[in-house]
Amino acid sequence: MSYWSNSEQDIKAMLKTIGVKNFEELIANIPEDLRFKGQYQIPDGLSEMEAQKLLEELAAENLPLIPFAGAGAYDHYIPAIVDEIASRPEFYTSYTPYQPEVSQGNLQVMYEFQSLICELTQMDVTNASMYEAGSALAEAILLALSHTRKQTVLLPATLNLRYKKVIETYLRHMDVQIVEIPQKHFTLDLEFLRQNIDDNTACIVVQNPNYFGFLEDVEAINQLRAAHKALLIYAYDPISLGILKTPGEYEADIAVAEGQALGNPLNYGGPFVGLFSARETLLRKMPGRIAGETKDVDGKRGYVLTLQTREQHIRREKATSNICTNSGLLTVRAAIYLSALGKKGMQQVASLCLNKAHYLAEGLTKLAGISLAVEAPFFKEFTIKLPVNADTVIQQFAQKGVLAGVSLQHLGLKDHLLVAVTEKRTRQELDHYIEIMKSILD
Amino acid sequence: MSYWSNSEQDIKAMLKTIGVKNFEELIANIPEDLRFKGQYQIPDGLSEMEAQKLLEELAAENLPLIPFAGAGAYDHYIPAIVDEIASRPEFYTSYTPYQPEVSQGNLQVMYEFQSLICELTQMDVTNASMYEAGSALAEAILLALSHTRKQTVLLPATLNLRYKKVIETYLRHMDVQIVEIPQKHFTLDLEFLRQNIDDNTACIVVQNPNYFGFLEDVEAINQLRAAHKALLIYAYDPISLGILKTPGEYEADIAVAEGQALGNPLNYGGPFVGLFSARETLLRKMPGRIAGETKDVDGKRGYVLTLQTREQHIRREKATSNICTNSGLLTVRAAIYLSALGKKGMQQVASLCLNKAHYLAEGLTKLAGISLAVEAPFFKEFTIKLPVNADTVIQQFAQKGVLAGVSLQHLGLKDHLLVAVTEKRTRQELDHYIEIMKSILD
Amino acid sequence: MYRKLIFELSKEGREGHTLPRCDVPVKKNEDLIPDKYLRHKAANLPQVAENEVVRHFVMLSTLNHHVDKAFYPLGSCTMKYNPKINERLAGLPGFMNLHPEQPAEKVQGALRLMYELGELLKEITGFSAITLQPAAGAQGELTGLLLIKKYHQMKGRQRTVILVPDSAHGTNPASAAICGFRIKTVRSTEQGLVDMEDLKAKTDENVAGIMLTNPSTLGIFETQLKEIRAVMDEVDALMYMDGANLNALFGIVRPGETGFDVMHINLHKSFSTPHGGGGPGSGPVAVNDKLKDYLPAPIIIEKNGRYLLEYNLPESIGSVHTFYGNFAIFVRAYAYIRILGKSGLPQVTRHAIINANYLKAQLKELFELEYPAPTMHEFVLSAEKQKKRGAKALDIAKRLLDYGVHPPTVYFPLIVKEAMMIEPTESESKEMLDVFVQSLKQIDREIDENLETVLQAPHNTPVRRLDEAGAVKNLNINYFKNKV
Amino acid sequence: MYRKLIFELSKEGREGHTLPRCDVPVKKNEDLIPDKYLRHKAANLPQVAENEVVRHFVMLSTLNHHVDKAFYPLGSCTMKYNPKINERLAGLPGFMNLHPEQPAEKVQGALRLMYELGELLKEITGFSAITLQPAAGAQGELTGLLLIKKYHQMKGRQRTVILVPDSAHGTNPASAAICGFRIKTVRSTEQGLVDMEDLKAKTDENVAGIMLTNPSTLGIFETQLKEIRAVMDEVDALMYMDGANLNALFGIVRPGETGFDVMHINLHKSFSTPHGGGGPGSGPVAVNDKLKDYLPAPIIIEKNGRYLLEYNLPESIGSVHTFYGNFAIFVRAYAYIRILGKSGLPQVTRHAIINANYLKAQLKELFELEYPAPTMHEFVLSAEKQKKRGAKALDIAKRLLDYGVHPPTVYFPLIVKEAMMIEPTESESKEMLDVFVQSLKQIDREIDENLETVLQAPHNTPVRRLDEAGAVKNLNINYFKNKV
Repeated sequence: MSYWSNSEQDIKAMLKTIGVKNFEELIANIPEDLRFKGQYQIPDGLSEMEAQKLLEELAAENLPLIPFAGAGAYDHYIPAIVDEIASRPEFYTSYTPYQPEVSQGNLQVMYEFQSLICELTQMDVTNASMYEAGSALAEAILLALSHTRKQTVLLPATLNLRYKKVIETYLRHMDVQIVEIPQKHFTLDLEFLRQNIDDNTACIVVQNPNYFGFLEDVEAINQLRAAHKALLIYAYDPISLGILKTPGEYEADIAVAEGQALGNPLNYGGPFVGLFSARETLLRKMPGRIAGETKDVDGKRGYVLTLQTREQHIRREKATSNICTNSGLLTVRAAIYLSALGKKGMQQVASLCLNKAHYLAEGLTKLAGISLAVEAPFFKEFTIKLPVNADTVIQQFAQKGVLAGVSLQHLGLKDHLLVAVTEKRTRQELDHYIEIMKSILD
Repeated sequence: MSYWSNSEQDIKAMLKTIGVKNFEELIANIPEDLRFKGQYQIPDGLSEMEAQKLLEELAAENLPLIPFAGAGAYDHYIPAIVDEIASRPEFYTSYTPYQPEVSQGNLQVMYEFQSLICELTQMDVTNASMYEAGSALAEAILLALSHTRKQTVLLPATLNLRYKKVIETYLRHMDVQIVEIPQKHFTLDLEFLRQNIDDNTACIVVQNPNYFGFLEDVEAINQLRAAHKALLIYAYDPISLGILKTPGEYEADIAVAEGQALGNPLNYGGPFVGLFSARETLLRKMPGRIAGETKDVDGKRGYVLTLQTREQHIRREKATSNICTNSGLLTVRAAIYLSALGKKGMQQVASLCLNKAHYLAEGLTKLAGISLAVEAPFFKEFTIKLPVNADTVIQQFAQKGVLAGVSLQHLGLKDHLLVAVTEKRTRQELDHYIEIMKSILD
Repeated sequence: MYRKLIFELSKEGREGHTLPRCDVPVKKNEDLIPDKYLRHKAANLPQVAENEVVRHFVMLSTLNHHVDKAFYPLGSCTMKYNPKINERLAGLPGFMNLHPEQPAEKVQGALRLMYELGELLKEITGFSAITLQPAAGAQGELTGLLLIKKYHQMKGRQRTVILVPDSAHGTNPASAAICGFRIKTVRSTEQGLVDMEDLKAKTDENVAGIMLTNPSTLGIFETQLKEIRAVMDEVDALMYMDGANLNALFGIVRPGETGFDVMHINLHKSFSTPHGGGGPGSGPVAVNDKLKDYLPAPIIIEKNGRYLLEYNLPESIGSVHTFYGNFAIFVRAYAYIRILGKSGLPQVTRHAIINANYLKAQLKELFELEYPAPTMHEFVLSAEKQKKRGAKALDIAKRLLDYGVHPPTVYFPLIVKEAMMIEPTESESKEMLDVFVQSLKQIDREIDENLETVLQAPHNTPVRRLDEAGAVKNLNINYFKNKV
Repeated sequence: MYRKLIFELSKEGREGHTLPRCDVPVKKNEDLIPDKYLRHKAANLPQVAENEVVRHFVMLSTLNHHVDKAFYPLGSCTMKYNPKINERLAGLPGFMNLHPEQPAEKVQGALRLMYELGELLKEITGFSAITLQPAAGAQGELTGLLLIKKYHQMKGRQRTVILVPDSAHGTNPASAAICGFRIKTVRSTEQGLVDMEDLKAKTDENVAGIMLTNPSTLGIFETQLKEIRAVMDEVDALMYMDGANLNALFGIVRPGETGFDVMHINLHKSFSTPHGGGGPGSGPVAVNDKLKDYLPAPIIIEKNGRYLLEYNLPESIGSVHTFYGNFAIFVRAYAYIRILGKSGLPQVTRHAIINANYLKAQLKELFELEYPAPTMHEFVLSAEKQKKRGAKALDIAKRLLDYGVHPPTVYFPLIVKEAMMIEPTESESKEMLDVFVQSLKQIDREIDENLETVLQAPHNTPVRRLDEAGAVKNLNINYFKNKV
């Protein structure tokens, strides 16, 4: 298969126009000793049909299990209109709106996306997206450090460990002290926080619901951090905001989330989309693109990229961030998702997750030897303590086509399992889950 | 799920504008004894998510076998661009171009489709499609009867039996004599034809390659029918015209084909698309829509539905046919398919089918007890004689996920199997087919 | 603007798609097939790179009006919203990749879907048997008429006449003619109903049946069904219902209970399957017990939870489709019915009727309303007043294009002069209907204030008024023939 | 024309999507979660019917320029054709529905694809190890710089400076700054190459490495790589290649063999994955043996034909992505490489370079060509001559919009005044390039004949020149905040 347009006849004519005899003349300036002289050791090209067969075979080597795993990636239902619209080449083959006059579609969607996320979170401002939650949190911390000019970052042990690793990578080279706040009863240890927060604390990151699925006492945390003028970076689940108190209500300075749940497939972990919102006072230091409303010369409403003086193509090394290409297409999907579900739908989907998660938790904890890790409120995800090794349980579930959850072995909690339930899980699947667990324990 | 837009609040406002108290008032004129008083005995509505689950379960009750069956429906590869473009709502949610000024997309595609089929077949004119091959052949015969004002129709036993049944249904009520020309050595019995064709013969239908996959001696048939001024209705396989002599070259008066092979999925038999071409002299009596080129008031090139005086919305009972809605979207797909494959691709795909079919035939006929039904030339489909019952063979293949072919039991040929091979069948699949057959015979 | 034909993009040596290498030993065509059977000159199909093929057809697509763009109130066409989930479901490999000759035991899901769709349609229409075979409404008509013919033949008589009201769809008389019937036209009353006197006068022993569209193309419900039935019964003639407007009857009337013997259903109208720029549609035919034995073969039957294609129907009229009908359309219609369900379907009708009446209430003063009878899902206005002031229905239609909405069906039905047949469907919002009303009011003002603007319309479309007469006169329907 | 915000379509009580009924016993939210954790005022999200949501976003889509519409020669962005088959393949359920926490034995196909993609990219770039994690080119840069930092740290030294030529992408200095480096800018020569004297002058023991884009943003191949390497070797500094222009090197040069230690690759540029209106992209980073032990965790390893995610990398810099990178983009890039194969990739480069030179040959007289060195896949013109006659590069760009093509990147690179950076890519046909040339020639004539037309451009776009300063001044970036 070839994706160039011109035939060898065309090429001949073009070389003539250029005034060279052959292609080689055009690259004659490249020194011999820099040239690649061999042939790629890669297979011959394929026709589209052969490629399809090959990739279908690869896809068939994967077995999508019914996911009761979450931990940052959630199997929510994607309305058909999301795929239908986002698969239009008008969206997926366009690029950054450098020429706003022929990019009003993308720009208006960006503006609508920003507004939708602001309304969902009750935050002042939202950018046009980051890569995913992990690096978005890292960028949030960079912003907090830059804004506060302080050096300590508090990271709770109840934060998704994968996010934490990305944060550490981003901060490793900096003159910053990361203090880990341990968990106590699977929520952040408030007492430890009280003792360790001080005026040198730039920010604290709170994930709520936390990595274990449980709700943090954000108000208590808030009081502590307010006393020391530390910023609150609040990591949320966008689906949860259908019913849970918002980062805006918690007076977060920066709110970050993984937006995959809003109409985007699991895709084995990527592309995902980082949602990044902030208080208005942080706007000028916020990373990422922002669309704003304006007028054209005829007075017509239109949208442009705005506040670009924060960005690297103008500010170069003085830019607030190096982010450039982001997750544009996923924000289109999120905007459609939020528009379709709307006010009522977002409440409903959250309520469905809540009820189903509690139904499963109740069913499981009736089994001998299983208990909730802690008797704390949770939304759609929760941690259970098993009488057996969680990894073994996961393997046994996998044989039945079910992804039981995420093992907490990496935290030294071998017998703990993190379970997520979305609105897609039917009662039959929930009962089946309980049955499998029962049979394993028996 | 609901697909109406207005809320009950809107409805209230609208009823007020209309000037009625409630909906019931609007239908008060319908007599009580005509009213449906109960509730439908059908299930409650579903959310989109539930419907998807339901239909996925139904789809999972089907097992698509690797098809070596043809008999009018062929598993050719569909280039990705066909799906990509035809799934645009601009094509699939539009309708008959009654307002050409806002339908130039559909009209130009119709014109291009007609031209592509004309060029492929070497026929003069082509309409904008029929439902599928069976009813298209029936309409071709109606046209021949009307044009010649003669009463006899010759239908060979080598014509697809399903087409024949549709033709018989369309002609049943008419004062027409259908004469079946038997097959001899799995091609049309020329001697019988010679004895039965006469000046009262309106037309003869020749399918080539014929139902059994073998090539007819069209030139010989042609000489006979020319002597009696009978029209030649030629049923072809559009893929075969990459290498086979065309209906135009055979001087067919009407050429009809099943166009499914040109970029359309199998879809369990429908929607398919009838290709209908004719000599220019038959144009005014040709059924179906036709797009033609013209100019707008500014002299700009444009396309319109033309020769509409043939059609039922103008001619009512004097129309040449009652066909109205046809297979528009499938002609869009066919036009894209033919444009993408182009001159070279159509030759290649035909050549691939030819070679692969012969590879399989050769492999099979090496097995003890299997022979070609007749030693005649064939293209991508052929009939073999088995030492066992064909239905049994099909069942055993089905257990291995393979559709072995079509049994000819309905023609009284219990041990004959009709096998089709497209370019999609890999050598591995062909060898696997031979292996399965071998294991059955052993 | 770029506006080429695909043929004009063609250049020797360009490639739009690569076929796989041949993985079996390659022989020359002429070594496998005698030369006399071979084509010697390749079809001069386009040679265009994939990128350019895509751009060409994407560009063409943008020249179309479509439901996902704006209002499309073509009367009698039911241009309602086509749910996207149905496209996703029809594309499931378990449906899309099924060969029609697969053994029944490997297609149980497909057969079950067809069987259940039939049961649902029977329940909705009130008939006792159904065929899903017909590929479109017109083929449904043909099928229905063949059934009527068969009915009389089984009774040993030759009936030659079909009665058709003057408000009927054009396909009705055309279908009847193709079945070899003579057509007698029955007049409509001033109320848009069947003129019972005329009906009685034209009904005799030659009459095989009557074809009624209900609601009629005027959007008016035929209230005299019992009376018509009585007239037909006198000569044992049958009643055929053109179901193109079934959209208007969900939950209100079941045609099978109102005297009809047979009807066709347009899945692409009432059941929201997309219109595809002119097809594919699907036209199942439902019948009562009088006709059920004559239905086309095969039918789908259920035995102990297994589904089968039954071909052994000795009194069947035959087949009207090569296979089983437009299966992929069945999937969409089935999903639609299951999603709306028992109480959703009546809501469809309620919204469709209210939308039509809402438009009518605001437009009946502006235009003439020749038939003021209660409106169901659509209604017909006349632009006679406007014509007198200088702008015909056609001009108004063309001017509407400039306002970004598709015009109504014009000049149909034939019994209304300067007819504009408006069907908003249930999908449209009040705001969209208001835009339409405002546009028509604006155009009406333009007739007085700026007539030329109306007469020269459209102004903002990809092409402007096209010379249809010229298209016939200088016929060019094949690029290659024209170029020779 | 209709041009509303989704919020302006909202009306109380309308529904765009129905959620399933709850099939487990329903409790009130407050019975499951204490009230203090609950939201009391629902988000005021839009209430719009599905039909209207679809129309809204479909309409918005039509306002975009895109690759499937016409020429899109944005320099440095590589707006090449995005093969449709790749979209089909990335949508296979076996890829799309995989949870990232699935056990390795149930995702062997995904891991194999990632592993093989890595091997292919290593072969193409000539490096010995790779990470697929970075989500975009800029994150690739960050990753590469962290690797360089780690290299020096492992040698026990603190290097603080990164050298960046003045022709570099804006992300280069920004990425270096985020890693805590100071940036020193190296001048370009008149030939558009690195000024070796300046380089030597700025290279000292503080230098951690140099970031080079090759070919540079001028589309010029840096021929002095061996010489630069020698300078870097003197202080054991490393060489980073910004691979945004790898498109220009297939089959000609393998960066890993030319002195570079590390590079990033833009899958959405060189390997044709779609740009999605600004992402997602993907920026794998390839390295040589000096850096391989520091790559982010996890990496994919193969053991006896099974594939695993290896987290146990003691010297790794950590992770830069929550999971494993943009997997769905890998699927597309993998398909692209496999389809083009060994000899297709060099053809990509050949066509890209010829297309660029073909344009340059026809435009170099019309505009100024400040750097006349041989052009690879893109080149930079200056509209200085035109500016003197009254029309800036910006005006020319805006006027091009009226001709239906997207303008080049303007005002970049910064070292060319009135820069117009043109990258046609290999996908474009000779005819499309000719249209572009003719359009520019026409605009050039317009500058003399009808300057205002150019200065007031665009005229035919959905909106005309937008007030960007006003957007900053009257900041409105959130519909709800603005409305309050």
